This record gives sequence, C-alpha cells and structure tokens, in this order.
Amino acid sequence: AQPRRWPLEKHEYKRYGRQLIMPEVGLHGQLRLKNARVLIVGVGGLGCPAAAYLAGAGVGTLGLMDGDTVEESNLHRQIAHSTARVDMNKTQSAMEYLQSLNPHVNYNRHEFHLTPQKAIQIFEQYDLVLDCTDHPTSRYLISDACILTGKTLVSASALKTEGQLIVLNNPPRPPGDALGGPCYRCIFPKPPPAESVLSCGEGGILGPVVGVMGVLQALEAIKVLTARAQRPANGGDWSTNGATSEAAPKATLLMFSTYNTPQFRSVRLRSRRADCAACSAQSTISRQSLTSGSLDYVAFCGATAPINLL
Amino acid sequence: AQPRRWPLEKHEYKRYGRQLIMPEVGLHGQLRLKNARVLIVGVGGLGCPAAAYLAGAGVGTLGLMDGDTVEESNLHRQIAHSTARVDMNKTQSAMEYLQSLNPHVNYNRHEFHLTPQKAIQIFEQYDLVLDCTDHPTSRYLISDACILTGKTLVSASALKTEGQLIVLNNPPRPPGDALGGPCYRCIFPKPPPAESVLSCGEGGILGPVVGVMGVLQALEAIKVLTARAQRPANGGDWSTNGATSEAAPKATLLMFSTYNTPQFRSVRLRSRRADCAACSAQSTISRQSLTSGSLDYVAFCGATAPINLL
Amino acid sequence: MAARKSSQSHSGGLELLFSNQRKHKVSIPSTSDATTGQPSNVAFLIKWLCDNLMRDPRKEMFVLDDTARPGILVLINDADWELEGEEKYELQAGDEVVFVSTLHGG
Amino acid sequence: MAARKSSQSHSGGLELLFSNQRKHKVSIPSTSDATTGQPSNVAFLIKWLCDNLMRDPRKEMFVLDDTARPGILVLINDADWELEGEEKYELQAGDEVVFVSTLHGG
Ligand SMILES: [Zn+2]
Ligand SMILES: [Zn+2]
Repeated sequence: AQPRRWPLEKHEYKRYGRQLIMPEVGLHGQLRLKNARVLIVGVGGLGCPAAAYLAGAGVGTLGLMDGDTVEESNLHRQIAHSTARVDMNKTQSAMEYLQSLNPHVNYNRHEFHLTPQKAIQIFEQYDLVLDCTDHPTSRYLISDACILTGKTLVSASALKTEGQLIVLNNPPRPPGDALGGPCYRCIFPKPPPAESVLSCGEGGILGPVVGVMGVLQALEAIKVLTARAQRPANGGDWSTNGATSEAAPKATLLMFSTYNTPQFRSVRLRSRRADCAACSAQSTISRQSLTSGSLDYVAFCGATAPINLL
Repeated sequence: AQPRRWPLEKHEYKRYGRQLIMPEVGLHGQLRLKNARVLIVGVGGLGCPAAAYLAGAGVGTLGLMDGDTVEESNLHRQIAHSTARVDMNKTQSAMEYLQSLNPHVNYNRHEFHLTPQKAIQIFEQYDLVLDCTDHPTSRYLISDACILTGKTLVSASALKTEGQLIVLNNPPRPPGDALGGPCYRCIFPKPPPAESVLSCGEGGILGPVVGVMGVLQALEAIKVLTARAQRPANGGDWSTNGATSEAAPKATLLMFSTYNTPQFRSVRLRSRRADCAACSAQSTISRQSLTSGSLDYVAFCGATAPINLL
Repeated sequence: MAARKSSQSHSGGLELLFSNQRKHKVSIPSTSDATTGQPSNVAFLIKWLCDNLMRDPRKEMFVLDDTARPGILVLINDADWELEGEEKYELQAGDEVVFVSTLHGG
Repeated sequence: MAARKSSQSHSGGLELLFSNQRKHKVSIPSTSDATTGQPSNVAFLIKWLCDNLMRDPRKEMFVLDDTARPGILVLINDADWELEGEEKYELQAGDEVVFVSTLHGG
C-alpha cells in the first residue's frame, strides 16, 4: 500500500528538526522556507554568512549574484570562500561551500554585477532580496528594483567597527500604496557626497562585525518568510501583512558599534515618503527606465572613485 | 643584502590588510592575535561561527574541544560541518573547514568532552577561553578552571529564539583580588533546578540566533586580545587591564531576542562576589579539587537528564 | 490604596509561565502592609506576580524560598538587582523589572 | 541666558569630524535669538555644533544647505527627526540627538 504522503521528506524532518519543533517556524514555516526563493546580491562579508544560514535553514532556492573573484584579503571575513579558491568567481566559490553544507537547496549563480538593465528580470525570479553589496549605487538600484517587482528587501552594511541593518518595502506594496513599508529612497532621498563614501577596502573592516550583520540578515529573511501572513501563490500583492493595524508601517534601523555601550541600538525611522521618487504615487522610476538603461545610478551617486576622506 | 625583517610575513599583510589598517587593530593588534592561543570548548552552533571568524582574523593557535560527532540535525546551524562529514568527530570536521579558510593557523584538536581532571592542564595551554557548550555543568566547570588558570572567559548561550553573551574574569585576576572581573559563580551562585534546563535538542533553536551569538563571541575575543593592555609574555598576572579606574569591574550581559523590540539589550551586572566559591578570598575550589575529581559538577547541577518542562 | 505602576517583562522562556506574554504592565499596591505602611519592594512584587499573574501551577519554576529561583536574573531598570538592594529595593512608579532565565544551549 | 543641556553622539565615522569623540554633552542657549525669544531648535543645534564643536575644517562633510548633509540620519531620542518635525523640533533639556552616517560597505 502507498504510504500517506508527508509534506516533507524524511531527511528534512531530521535536518530541520531543531527549528521545526519551534512554534515560530513549525511545519508551515518550514514549508514556506522550502518554497521560498531568496536572492543574495553580493557574496562578500555580508553575503557569505547570510547564505550559510539561509542554506542551512532550508530555503528552497538561493540565488547568488557577484561578478568579483575571491581575493586573499577577503578571507578574514568572507567565510564561505577558501584559500584554494582564490581567483575563482565568488558565486562559484560560495556554491562549493554551500553545496557541502546543504545539498538539498537549489543554487542559482548570477556570475556578474547587477545592472539596471538586468535587475527587473532577475528579481522577478525571487521572493525576497538581500542587499549585501558595498556601494550607494547598488543600494539605490536594488531598492528601486525591489519596489518595481514587489519584493521585501533586507539591507545591511558594515564598515570598520560598525554595522547597520534595515528591512525595507516590508510589507511590499505597489508604488503609491501607503501601507507598504518605506524604501531606501524614503530614508535617503539624496545620495551622500561621493567623497564621504568609504568601502571596506579603504576604511577597513573587522570580520565579525560584518559577520554579525550578515547573520542578522539571514534571521530577518527567515522572519519575513515564516511570518503568519498569507502570501498569494504567484507573487502578486499581499492581501494581509500580519500587521494588526492599518497604519503606515515604519522601518526600524538596527545599529551596531563594537566599542560603544550599548553595542546595539534600534531606532524608529519613517514610513513611506509621499513624494518618494520610487515608491510614491508620484514615482518617476519605472520598469522601462531601468530596463532601457536611461537611469544612470553612477551619475546620480556622483564620482565613482571614492576619495579617502571620512 | 638581507632585507630588513618585517614583523609579519608578506602574505599576512595581504590576508589581514582590511583589519590591519584600522587603528583598533593595527600591526600591534595583529601581532597580538598571531601570538594568541584561544580555546573553543564546544564546536556546535556557537563554536562553529566563533572558530570561523577567529581563524579568519589570524589567531595564532586555535584549540577545538568536542567529543561529539556531527549529526544531520546539526547542519542547519553548525556551519563549519558538512553533509559529507556526518558521523565524523566535530573537531575533525571543523578543522577541515578551518584549514581551507586559513591554513596559517595552528589548530589543536581535543577530541573529547571536558572533564574536571583535564581542565587545568588544557586551559594552561591557552590565553583565552570561549564557552560554546550547552549545559550548566560545563559552564560552571569552565568558569572555575578559567579562574584557577587566570584566563578571561567569553561565554555565550542560545535557545529557541534567544541568546545571551557575557565576558567573565575580565580582567583575569587571582581569587580574592577584587580588581578581577566576576566569574560565572558570582552571577549564578546556585545552579538552576535541573528540570528548568532545556537543551537546543529539546527546546529547538533558530540557526542565525546561535550564529549571531557565536560571531559576537569571536568579536569579544578579538577585543580582549587586541586591547591596549600589557600582558606579560608568559601568562602570569596582568599588570594593567586597560581600565582607567581601580574600581571593581562589573560584567555586562548582552541579551538577544529575535521577536522583541528592541532585539538587543545590554544590562549591567555585578562585580566579584565577596563570598564567591571560586574567585573570592574564601574560595573553596582549588586546582587540587578539580584535578583529583573530588568536585562533582553533575551532582552540583542536579539530575543529568533534563526534563522537558520550561 | 494608591497603585504603583511597574512594567515587567520575561525572557529566556519565563513568558511561558505567564500566559505566554512577554511584557506586562502591572499596578501593585504602593504599600505591602497597610498597618505598617511598608512601601512595596521587589520581594512583594515577586509574591504578587505569583498570586495574581502566574497562570502556570509550577510556582517552583519561578520562586524558591520566597525569592526568584536560581538561574533567574532580576533586572531593575537594566541593572542587576544586586546593584539596587535586591529584594529590598522599593519600587518607584514606572520602574521596569525584567526577569531573565539563563539560557544554557549552544 | 539659560542653557539647554543636550547630549549628542556620532556614529558611522562622523566622530572623526568632532575630535574623534563619540559622545558630547553640550549646553546650548535656550533661545536662538534673544530679540524674538525663539526657542532653540535642531537647525540651531547643527549650526552651533559647526561653529563651536567641529574641529575639522571640512564643514561640507556634516552640513549642506544649512542642514545635515545627505547620508546623515538625525535621531532625536531614538527616533528619526522626520517623525519629530525635523529641523524645527524645539530642543528640551536632556534630549539626546544622534547623528548617524550611513554605512555602505559590505
Ligand atoms: Zn520610497
Ligand atoms: Zn566568582
């Protein structure tokens, strides 16, 4: 006789048992994780730990996007790579590690840097996006593409001894809908002066600092994916977001500072901006402007070669 | 002509460059890390990420202690292991991963569980200890051995959706010296009732929750090791601890709770307890009582088989 | 009898003993003994919580010998109660008292 | 003229502009204009900090068009100043104002 079909495979009950038994996840949460497609943009200091814990948790499809190759100077913090894989593309290197941790995940490699032309088409293949990149140019582009494709965005950053984390477009709603969470442009309508922008290469970075932020991105992604809200099967609008009130949702910024007391601080930020260029009714950013390449993010953010000032 | 000898090898400037350029680490901090010997007790959910970031940062000698073998149910959170290494001893499995991340670290494997008889002799080989274990029995034992051997202890724990972190015996001082940081017994003089103790196997655990705590342990260890204080070369007493005042140092407990607002909370705990069984002038715990096995930690903590109550 | 407002919260699994709710805003009498006028202290709060708020019959998971059981940290306004006078600390309006159960997993 | 005490702190590299010190307790005049008696607001604080506390000559790394430059979040008592009236928020004694520079690294 054919046995009753279980919603998960036998090995999945074993592998995910420690999270399955928790009411916050449970069988329903595990099935949501299994059906989820998550895109990680940037497989560096943030992307490596985020990918490890999302693969570990059993996210069904994990997309990895990065055009860079592994360098020796990455290895103090980019824990999914290895010395033997120096010079290999980062998505390939990380996939070797992730496959050995959890071979039951579908890994998609996008072996290039994100461009406005490709963003919409790629983001549409996923349910949730993690911004693990390292420049304002990509942060604005990723946020815009998340608004246009209706994806929640878990964004983190780190430099020297500090880190920041924010969940944007949560819940995800179309431009003009005040019940959607704010986007990156709502919080930062204008880019910082180019000379104030420091990369980890220039400013330095302590490995566990960016590591903590990346692990917390995985946790926020799991929270969003396993939340009780009902999400339509084919990626349309969210009918309910689990919030009990119909007030415009605000974002929360988590700030980490290694040598501060206290080390962590949570601050309440704003809701959607009524005149936001991306997520308001007056939005000027469209699928067409992205896909055609008419939006120049590099020009918007100013000079591309950051000057070592701040 | 013989070139001037540099304090670090050429490849080390490359590999650790992103942390070397920061004033908080610098060349002096990197040399301290290189000369440091760190013991990680427990290579599970906490120990795996802690080991990854300490190996990445270039700690000279990393000791890994665990008597367990890798199980499939570990892999959602124990990111240094792999599916192919299920049934392998955890220190062996983790070392394969760590070697590939940073082959320039000396790895010591202690392929057994900590016992009172062995604790003193092993701890004396290290400068700093991370408690990454999962039971009150081992937490009291590790703390006592750290007091008796003069080592700072970075202790973390996690269960379900929550985590805790505390740095103990910091600065490390002999029993009776009020200028040493408190120990585990100062904070918790009596063990909890055995029936209130839940393991991750029983209560469940979300991977990134224990991951965050483990990464933060690595960060606290790096902070202690690179601090400006002068440490005598051969592990004797600390002449100065970098603190500006001579007040009795207090411990700080960092608490994390996934679904709380705010997620992180830092609370001030006490300084050394004047009647502490381990670190006070009235201490009743000695090297002799540990090494001879006359101290029964299992009996002290009550029944060993925890009951699934809380 | 005036009420003293105090909010208390639980962490580390203790919320399971209190209707699975993490934060409670409670008003307790400002004196623990009407005859002596003794102001309410934390010892009184613990007893009051046991009698009035705890739904779980297993009192021993919260109290032992009339105080918080071993393994529970009591924090008053983000500091260990041992810094504030322990059970004898007299509650002020608006005080936040947190009960934290130590975790041991890893 | 009474002083209004307010503490302000920096994060994300901004402390480098302020003598590499993260936290400053400052007392500013309670009115920004003695004739009108206009209470001091955050706009006044920003100008005051530039004139009195900033040691770095690169003012443009902190202000642009008389307000905090793009990429700096201004937080008043742990909330975005946009929730509190932005520059027009009138400072109260004991207010904590935090300037956070956004990080972009990863
Ligand atoms: Zn917006
Ligand atoms: Zn002690």
